[in-house]
Amino acid sequence: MARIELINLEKVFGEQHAVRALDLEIADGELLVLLGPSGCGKSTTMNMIAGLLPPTSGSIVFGDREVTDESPYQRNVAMVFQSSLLYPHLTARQNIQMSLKRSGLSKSDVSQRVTEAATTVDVAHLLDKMPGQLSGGERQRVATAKAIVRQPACFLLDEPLAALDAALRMTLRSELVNLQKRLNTTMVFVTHDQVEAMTMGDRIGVMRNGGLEQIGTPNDIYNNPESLFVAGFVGSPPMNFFAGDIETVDGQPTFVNAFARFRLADAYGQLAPRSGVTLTVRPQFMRIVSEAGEGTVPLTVYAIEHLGNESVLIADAPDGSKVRAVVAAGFEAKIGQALHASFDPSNAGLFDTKTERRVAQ
Amino acid sequence: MREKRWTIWMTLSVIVALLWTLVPMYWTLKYAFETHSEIAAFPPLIFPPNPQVAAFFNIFGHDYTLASGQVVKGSGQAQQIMLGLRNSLIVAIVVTIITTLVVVPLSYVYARLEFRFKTALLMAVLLSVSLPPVSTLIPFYSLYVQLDLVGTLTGLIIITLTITIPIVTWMLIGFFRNLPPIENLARIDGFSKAYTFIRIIVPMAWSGILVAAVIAFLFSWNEYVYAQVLVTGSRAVTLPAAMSGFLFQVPNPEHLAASLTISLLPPFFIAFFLQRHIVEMNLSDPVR
Amino acid sequence: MSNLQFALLVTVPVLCFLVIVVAYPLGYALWVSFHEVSFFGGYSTEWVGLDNYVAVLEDGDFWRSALLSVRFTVESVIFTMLIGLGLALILRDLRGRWVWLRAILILPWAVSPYGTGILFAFLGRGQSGIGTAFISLFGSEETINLIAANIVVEYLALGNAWNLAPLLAFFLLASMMTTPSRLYDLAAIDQINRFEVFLHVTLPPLRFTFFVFTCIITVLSLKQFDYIFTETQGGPGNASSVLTYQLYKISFVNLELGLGAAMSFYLLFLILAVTLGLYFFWGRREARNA
Amino acid sequence: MKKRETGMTRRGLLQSTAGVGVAAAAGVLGPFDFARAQGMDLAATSGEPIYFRGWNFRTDVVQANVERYNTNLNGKVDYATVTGDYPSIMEKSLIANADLDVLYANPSSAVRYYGGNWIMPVDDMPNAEEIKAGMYDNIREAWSYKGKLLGLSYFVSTRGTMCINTEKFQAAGFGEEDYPKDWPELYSMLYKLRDKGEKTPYLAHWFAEWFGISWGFVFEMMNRGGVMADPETHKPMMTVDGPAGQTLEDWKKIWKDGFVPEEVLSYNEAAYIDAFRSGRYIISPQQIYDLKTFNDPEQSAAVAGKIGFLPYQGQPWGLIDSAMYLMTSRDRPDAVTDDVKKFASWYGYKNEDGQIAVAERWMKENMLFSAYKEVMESDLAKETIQASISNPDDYEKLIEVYSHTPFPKGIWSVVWSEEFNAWLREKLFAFLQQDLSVESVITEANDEIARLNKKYKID
Repeated sequence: MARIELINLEKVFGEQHAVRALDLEIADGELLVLLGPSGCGKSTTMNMIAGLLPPTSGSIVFGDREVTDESPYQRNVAMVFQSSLLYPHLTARQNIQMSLKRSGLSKSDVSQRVTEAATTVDVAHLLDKMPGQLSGGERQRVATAKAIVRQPACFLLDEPLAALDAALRMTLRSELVNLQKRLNTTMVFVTHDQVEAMTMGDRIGVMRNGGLEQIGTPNDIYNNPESLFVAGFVGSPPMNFFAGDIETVDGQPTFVNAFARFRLADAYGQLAPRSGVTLTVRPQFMRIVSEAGEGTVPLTVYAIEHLGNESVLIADAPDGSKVRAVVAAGFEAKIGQALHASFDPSNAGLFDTKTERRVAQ
Repeated sequence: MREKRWTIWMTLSVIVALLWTLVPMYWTLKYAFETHSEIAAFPPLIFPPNPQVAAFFNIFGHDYTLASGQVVKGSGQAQQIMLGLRNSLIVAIVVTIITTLVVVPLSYVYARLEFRFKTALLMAVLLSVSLPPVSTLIPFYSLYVQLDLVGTLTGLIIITLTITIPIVTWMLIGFFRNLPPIENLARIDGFSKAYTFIRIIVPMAWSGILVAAVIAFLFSWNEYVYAQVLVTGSRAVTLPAAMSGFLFQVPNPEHLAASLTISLLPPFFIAFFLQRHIVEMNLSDPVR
Repeated sequence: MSNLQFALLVTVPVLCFLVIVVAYPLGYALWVSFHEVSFFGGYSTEWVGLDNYVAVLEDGDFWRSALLSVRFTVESVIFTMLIGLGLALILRDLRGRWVWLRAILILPWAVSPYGTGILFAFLGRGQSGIGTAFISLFGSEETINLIAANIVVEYLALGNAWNLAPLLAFFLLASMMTTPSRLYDLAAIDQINRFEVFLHVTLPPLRFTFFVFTCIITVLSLKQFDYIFTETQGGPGNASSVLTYQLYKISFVNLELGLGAAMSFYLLFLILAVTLGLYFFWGRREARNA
Repeated sequence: MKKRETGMTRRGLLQSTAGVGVAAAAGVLGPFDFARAQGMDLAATSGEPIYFRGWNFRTDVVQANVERYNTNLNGKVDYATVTGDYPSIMEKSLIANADLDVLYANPSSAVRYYGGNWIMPVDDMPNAEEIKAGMYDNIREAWSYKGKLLGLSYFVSTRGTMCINTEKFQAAGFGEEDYPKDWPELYSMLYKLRDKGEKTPYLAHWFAEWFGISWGFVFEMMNRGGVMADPETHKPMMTVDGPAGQTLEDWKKIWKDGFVPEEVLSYNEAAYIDAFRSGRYIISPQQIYDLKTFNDPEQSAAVAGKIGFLPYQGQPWGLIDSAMYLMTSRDRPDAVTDDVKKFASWYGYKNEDGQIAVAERWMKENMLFSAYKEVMESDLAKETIQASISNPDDYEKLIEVYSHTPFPKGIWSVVWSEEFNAWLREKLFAFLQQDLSVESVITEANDEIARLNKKYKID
């Protein structure tokens, strides 16, 4: 059990700055998800936490112990790799035992702990099979058993669910969270899937270009994204963006572009006119109206996705950008039909297009 | 209907493939079961009229009495054939073992680890793959004369290693590159590089290593150019060199065929039983 | 232990061995190529600069045999590719109780080059060959001789392919097995014919193996000596006297070491140039796709 | 068998005479006495091995001979065969001062080895004069270089004995009276045979070995009365309108007319002999001793009893192909050198019983001719030859062919012999396959000889 602290961590591969000036604190027993597109440095960060990669500079602290120069084993971490990598030539049992090979435990202790771990994740009946004979989900569970049998200071999971089908992923997601909470062990989980991140993480660290874009609870990240990148990366259906400028109309700061103008929420009351901003609205907050009016956007229906309890309307804005709106399940519209949408200004976010940062209220 | 036509085509192509594979061997190896007169017959006979095994006795120095009462004399080359068989086995086994011991870690390092000078070192290996034996024949000979290695098994083993090591390294690098990234898992489990390599990588790569060993064995078992120059006429003569005694001057096609048959048995045996491992070899680029 | 240290630990002893055992003869050959060496009446050497290299280029036989080498190599590659592919397709479709035939089809690979030479010499000669035996069944008194000046190189290449194709076939088979069977279902839905299936589904994953084997067979064929030595002795006459054979005659039989060494460097350059050329114009592209 | 009995009686006779005569000498009398009479004790004394190397011919016989020496005379002779390009490999061994004491060699190689100071002539042996006196003059002359006899007799043969399949020849409507007398007649006979429907009347001596096509050219132009190079000065002597040119003209003609299957140009000797043995051809220049194998039903069922030869009718056939046992001059203790001489004497001359046993055995087993009069003029030789040829009455004719066979001293008793031979082989192949002109080949051959003379400073 440990609190993990990354201090000014850097990793450079040749010319490429894979991780830059990363400061991160992971509380004891916390499940932190590192989220980001491929190449953002999340796996590199995890490999440095694990001790698989030496950082170029900076330090890593577990609890009160500086572990920067320690080997993975000394750090007592357990790791589950992409596609739940296992030793292909060993049985499930032997794979799990390998985690305890250097523990110095007696044979009977080892076998007891293997059985316990296997039972915990419900693979006790598979112990004598080879990895090649297991299904993807079973392999993932064996890999998990292999991780927990160590009773490690922390779990590191590197996209373990990426290769599995959606239904199985959902099951395993909750199993992992449940397990982590039961064991109360710190866990770092790397993924590029924002749904996985939202559903699992105590906190989510969104990474981009080797740096931490934003860190916070799933709610924080979802409701108060601090950058356009986070706003766009998190949430389903994805965020709507409108590019335009801020002008003062009737003494009120107003968002203006070629086809729409929105009065900004009161919170932006003091905002001076400026050019190059992006307005963001979650599809859930879009309302479809039939008549054009103040604060509406003209749309042309492109497609409707039925989700059962609700539907997602996808439409083209006049500038060609796609706009999504969550609508009631019974909503009907023809492709090509003209519609209008509006939203409550208090649900909109405002970002500087150039810096991509949130515009201060 | 379509399925049936396919089956017929398939059967036909299997037959053609078998003929293609076996006829060239059959055509000469059948000489081992014929008398010299039968071999010399013109037009050539397609099947041995009176198959017998005299030649197999002869090449080991024993006379053999045919059913007709004719006595076929043992060959004077027998001693060299037996010596050659023994020496070839020694050389091939030693070379296989050394090559495997050396090449497996070497190609693993090239395939999986990143380090400086890697490309330069790899190029050096490739250069030695490209060296034609004929070019180095005389230089080697002169080197060996100075080192007193002419006519010794040691000398032949050393020279054969210079052939097997580069080419087997080259083949194995691709194989190792395709293994899953298991080293990280092993590091999490706390294993050293050496332990990981010996206890995890090697067992995982068993097929590839087996194929590498087979290739090394075949190369050394089949080596002829150097043997012809370095060990012919010595106690260290190998089977190909001893066998070539039947090749040039005095016609002994039946003895040639019999000793060729015997020389083919070990590699056939190996190829026959290990071929399924070759299927597990999947190439990737060693210089990538 | 860092990667470099571990790498050095395993590579340095091997490299030392290779450097001593390969570089010495190579260096010696380089030295000799600038000298005229005489053993007769006592060993003596004389510095002749680039004379040997010039003499090789001015020698018509060198160019003729270089051309033969290239012809033999190109044909060996083509034959091996076609036959290897054919065998691989057959190997793939061998099912159930016929799988053991795979073990038969691999056998030619186990035959040594000099053994292959012996086999194909008896097989192809008009005197003892299978062609003559076959047509004699129909009462013909003609002979069918494949060791004839105009086709001997092709015949040699065919024998070389016989020897090498099974290995290629097995590697191709290995690559074929990585093709998802869904792709064949896709092809069936698209209702494309067998040839198109072969072209668009079977072939693409094999391209990298083809590239690697093109390199291997090119190098092996350019280096090939014992096979040609036992099959045709460079003959009939000079018709199959490829570079290696020419080299053998100059260096080994005539003991013109300087000339031979210079020629072997041309051969080495040829081998390296061809392999690097293959890599840059083909291999890099395949490696990216692989 | 018969001969052996004769030997036994002769030995018994000698021993009994000695026993009756000198009682005092009885203690030392025994087989060794004959050796002593030869001027040397043949038993090995140094305890060191002697390395004996040869090409692969009836190695079973050689092996048995060596074993007898090792058993009877305390020898440690190590025998093995060397295969492949024999003269080149041997030259390399000699240059390298490798473990090699006694070896087979053709006279041309022997000259080169002697020129390189790698071998020790027979003259260095204590019984040299006796050995020389036992040889035919012409052979001794052929095997001598700068006044030294280079080696002991292994075999002598007429390579180019014109073997003829009498059955096929007669079937084509010809008889002994039609036997060609010389090369031009032989070639015109080929056309006649073809007219009779024979597709392959002639197997030319054009195979790929170092003693193949080039030797074929050498003997043919010599048979026609030509000289390639002066026997003393080694100056080139070929002319376009002389025998050399005529030979090439005829070669070109029969090659273009398809008398020589192309594959012959890739044959090794084994394939060459087997091709004739198959009965497919009518006439072919072969080794004189192969008459025995061709007429042996066990080895040559197709032609046994039918193979005759063209007699001497004013023009010789073939050339003297022979081989010697040479002794190397490598660094070794004197005691070992003494053993080498003893073994060479035993093996290449007379054994402890005073018999030229090895040479006699070669005669008996393989009809190999010897340089020693004692062997050739024995009953054994006559009986063997008579039993080996299709018609025993041809014995005299065969000896006549043999005794007229020339030896190409001009190109063989010179150190560049092997180099020229290799060059000639290549050039002749090119002549046929690339259709070079006769003039250019003759000119280039003369130039090559001149160049070699210059290279080795022979004037």
